[in-house]
Amino acid sequence: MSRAETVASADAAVAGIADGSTVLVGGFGLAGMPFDLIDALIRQGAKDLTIVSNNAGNGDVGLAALLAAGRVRKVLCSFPRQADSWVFDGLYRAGEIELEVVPQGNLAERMRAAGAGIGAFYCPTAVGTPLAEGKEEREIDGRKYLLEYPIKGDYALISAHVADTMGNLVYRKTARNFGPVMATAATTTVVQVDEVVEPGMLDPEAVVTPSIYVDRIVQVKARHYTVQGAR
Amino acid sequence: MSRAETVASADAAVAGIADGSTVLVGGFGLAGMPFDLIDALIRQGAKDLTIVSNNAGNGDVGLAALLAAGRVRKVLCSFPRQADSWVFDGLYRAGEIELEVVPQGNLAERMRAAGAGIGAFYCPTAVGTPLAEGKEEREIDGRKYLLEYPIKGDYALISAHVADTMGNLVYRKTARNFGPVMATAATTTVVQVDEVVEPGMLDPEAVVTPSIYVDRIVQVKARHYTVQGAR
Amino acid sequence: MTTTSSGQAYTEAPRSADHRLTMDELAAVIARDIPAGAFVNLGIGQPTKIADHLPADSGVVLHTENGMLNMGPRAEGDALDPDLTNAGKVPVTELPGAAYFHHADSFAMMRGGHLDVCVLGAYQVAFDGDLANWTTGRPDGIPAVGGAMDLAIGAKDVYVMMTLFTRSGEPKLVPRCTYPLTGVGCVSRVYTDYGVFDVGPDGVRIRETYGVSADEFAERLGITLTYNGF
Amino acid sequence: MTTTSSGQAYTEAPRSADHRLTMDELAAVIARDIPAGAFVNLGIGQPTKIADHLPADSGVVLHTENGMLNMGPRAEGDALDPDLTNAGKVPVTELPGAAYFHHADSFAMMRGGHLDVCVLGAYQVAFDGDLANWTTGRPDGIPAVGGAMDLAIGAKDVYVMMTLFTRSGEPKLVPRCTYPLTGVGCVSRVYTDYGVFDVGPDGVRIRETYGVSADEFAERLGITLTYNGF
Repeated sequence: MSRAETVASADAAVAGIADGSTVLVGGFGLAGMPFDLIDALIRQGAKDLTIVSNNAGNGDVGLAALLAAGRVRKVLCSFPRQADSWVFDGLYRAGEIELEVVPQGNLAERMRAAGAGIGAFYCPTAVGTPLAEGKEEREIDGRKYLLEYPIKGDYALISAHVADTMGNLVYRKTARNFGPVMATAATTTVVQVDEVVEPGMLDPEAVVTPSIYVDRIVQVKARHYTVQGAR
Repeated sequence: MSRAETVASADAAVAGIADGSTVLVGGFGLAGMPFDLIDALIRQGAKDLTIVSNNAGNGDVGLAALLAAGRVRKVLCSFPRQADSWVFDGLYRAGEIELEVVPQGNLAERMRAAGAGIGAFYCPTAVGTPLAEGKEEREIDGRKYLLEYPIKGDYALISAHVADTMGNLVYRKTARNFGPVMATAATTTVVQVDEVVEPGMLDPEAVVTPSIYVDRIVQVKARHYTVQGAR
Repeated sequence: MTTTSSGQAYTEAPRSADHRLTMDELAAVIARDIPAGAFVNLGIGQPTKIADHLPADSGVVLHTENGMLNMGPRAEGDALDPDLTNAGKVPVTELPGAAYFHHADSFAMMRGGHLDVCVLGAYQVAFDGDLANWTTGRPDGIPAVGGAMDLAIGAKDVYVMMTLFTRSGEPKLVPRCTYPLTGVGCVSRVYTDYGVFDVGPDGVRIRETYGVSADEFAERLGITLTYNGF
Repeated sequence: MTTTSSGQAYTEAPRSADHRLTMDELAAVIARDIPAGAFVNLGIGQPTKIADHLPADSGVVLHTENGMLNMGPRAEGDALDPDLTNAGKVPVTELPGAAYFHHADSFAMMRGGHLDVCVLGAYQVAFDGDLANWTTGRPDGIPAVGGAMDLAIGAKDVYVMMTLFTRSGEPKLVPRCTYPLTGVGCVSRVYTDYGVFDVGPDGVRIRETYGVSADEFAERLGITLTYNGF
C-alpha cells in the first residue's frame, strides 16, 4: 500500500466501495464505531455487503442504520443480540440477512491471520460445541484444536483518535478494540479520526497502527454517540 | 501469573532456573540483549540449557559468554553465523552444541503462538526449501504452507527500557525486537530495565508489554555494550 | 450448616451459614477465594459484583476482554467516557498501572492461559466441568456467543457463579449439559447460592454448603455427590 | 545499447548505456524504479545502497525487519544509538512519522504482503523466480537463514540486486538453482550489472541491457531469452 491519503470528507473516504464487498467495521458496541464512515457508506449506496464486526448494530445509528437501509447481505459477528439490536433482530427473523456467529477471539485472530499472511491456525476455542460443526479438529500435545481460516476484508472502516498524515494511528482507551487488527486485514483501510497531525507529532514508540496499514484518513467532528451504560 | 516482583539484583532475578530449562533470550545482535541477566545466569550455574534467541552470541559478552561457559546444549536461532560469532562457531564445529535454524519470522511467530494459545499454524515461509524438510505441507486457497508449532520457554530473559512496579514495560527503539513476544511465551518472564517507576507513570496507551506477562523486574546500571556498526 | 473440603482453611468467612446466599453474599465468597495479586476476568452480569468485594489491598488486576488490564470501578458523573467501557459496555474507569491493547492481543492473553481466574455465569455446568452458558438453543433464538467460548478456556481456573436451581426448580449442576455447550471440561469450580462445588474429571466435590445438607443435595440434584468434610 | 521492454517509458535514466553498471549505478536504477510513496525493505549488503539514490521527495518509507517503519539514513557521530539499528545491525536514524513494533508484528507485516517492494541480494535466481540467497550449501558451512526466507515472500514485488556472473564467470541467472532455495517462484525482477530481467512463471524477459546484446546474453547465459523491445 502506498502512502495514505488525507481526504476532505467521509464521502470521499468511502468512494469506490463496490457492491458485494466485504467490509470490516471497527467498534465494540459504540466505542470505536466509525459513525461518519458508515453514514457516508449509506449515502454512497454500495449494497449486497458482507459486514464483519463484533456486533450487528446498536439502536438506530451506525451499523444499525446501514442494516436498516438494506445494504447488508451477511453479517459475521460474535454478538448480534443485544438489548438495542432491534434492527438486526427484525431482519434476521424476517430471513432478510445471513448471520455467521464467530467467537469474539476467533473473529480477532482470524483477521489477524489475514493481515499476517497465516494460511490457517489451530485454535482451542469452541472445541466440542455447536460452533465446531464442519471444522477440522486436531489433537496437538494432548489438547484439541479446530482449524480456523483467515477473514480478509476488501475494506476496513475504523475509528482512531489521532492520525499523522502518513497514516500512523493512536487510539483512545477501549475504543482501540478491533481497529488495529482490521487495519491489517483489509485491502483498503479507511480511518476516521478526531485529529490529523504532521509526521513527527506522534511518539514512534506509542504508534499502535503503523502507517503501512492505512490508506485513507478523514478528520471528523467530535463523536456524537452516548454512553450506553449511562442511559 | 500473579503480580510482578521487583528484585534487588540480577542474581535474585535468575534464581531457580533449573538445569535443562528452555530459556528465551531477547535481543537482536546486541540491541535488547539482557546482559546483566545473562551474566547472572552464568554465575547461577544452570547447565544443559536450550537457548532460543535470534543470534548465537556476539563477541565474548552476553550470550557468547554463556556459550563459552559450556552451559548450553542447544540453540534455536535464525542467524548464528556473524562476523563476531567465534564462540558459537568453535563449539558448533567441535560438535559441542546443537543448532536448529529457524527463519526469523517463524521464530517470532512460533513464540507468539505459544503465548497466544495457538496449537499450530500454517506459514508460507520456507516452502520448497531445505528448512521445509519434515514439516507438513498444505495448500490453502492455491498457496502452499508449512505447519509450524509453538516455541514455549520455561524462562524468558529480556531487556526493556522502563518498567512500572506492576510489570508494565516500554522499550526503546529497535531494542524492542523479540522482548514483547518472548514475554508472552515463557512460564516465568524476567526483565532487566534501565528504570523502575510507580504504577501510573507509564502512559497506558503506550505500554507495550502489559503487566500480566512479567514476573520479575530488576533495575540495572546503564548498558555497557557498544554500537557494532560503529567499530 | 457450613462445611469445607478437607485441607481447606478459611480465615475469613463473609457468608451466611444457615441459609442460601444472596448473589451479593456469593460475590463476597468468591472475592475471598481469589488469590491476592491474581489477574482476573469477571464475566458480564452477576460476576461483575465480585469486584465490589475485593479488598482494597488485594492487588487483584482486572482484565476486560475488550482490551484493558487494571480496569477500575464503574464510572460515574464526570468520569463517564464513551471510549472506556467493560465487556458489558458499561462505562468504567482505569487504575494506575493500566494498559490498553487491541482485541487480538486481548484474546491471545486469555487463550494463552495467562489469566489466573475467570468467573462466568452459566445455564448449566456438568459434573465433569462442561459449561453451557451461551444459548438455550431455542429454535427462535438469535445465536450470539460473544466472548463466552473464549472466556470458557481463557484462564488457569474458570469458576462459575450461578443459582443452583432454575426458577422452576431444575438443578443447573447436572450430570450432563442439555443446553448447547460453551466449552468442554473447562470449569473447575461452581459457586452457587446453596454451596460451592469443585467439578472436573473426578466428578463433583462439595466444598461448602449454605443451609442444605449433603443428603438434601443428593436428593435435589438427583445424584450422589462425592464430597469431603461432612 | 539500452533497451526497455515495450510499454515502459523511463523519463529519468541515471545509468551508463554502453558498459556494465557498477553496483552504485545499479542502485540508482533500482531507486528510479521504486514507485513514489512505496513501502520498501532493502536487504542487507548491496541493496542498502539504494536508499542513497532515492529522491528526497520520493516519499518512500523504509522498513527494517527488526521492528521499524520510516527508517532514516545511517547514524553518524552523536546520532549513534545502540538501541537503533537496521537489520544488518548498522546504526541508523529515525525519520518523522516513524513507528516501532516487535518482531512478530514486523514479520506479520512482511508475510502479510503489505510491503510494496523488497530488494535482496542473491547467489542465484532461476528463470521462474526461484531464489537462492541464504547458503551455498557447503558441508563445512554453518547454516544461518536470518530473515532471508521471510523476506523472499515478504513483499508484493521481490527484486534481486546482484552481479550477473560470479567472479569465476558462472551465470547467476539460471534455468534452475543449484544452491539450496530460499523461496520458490518469489522473485519478480532481477537487477544486474549487465541488464534488468523480469522473471516468473512465463520465464525470463529482458527489460534493459547495459553493454551487452541479446545475442550475447543468449550465449553467455546458455539459453535463449524471451524478450521485448529489441
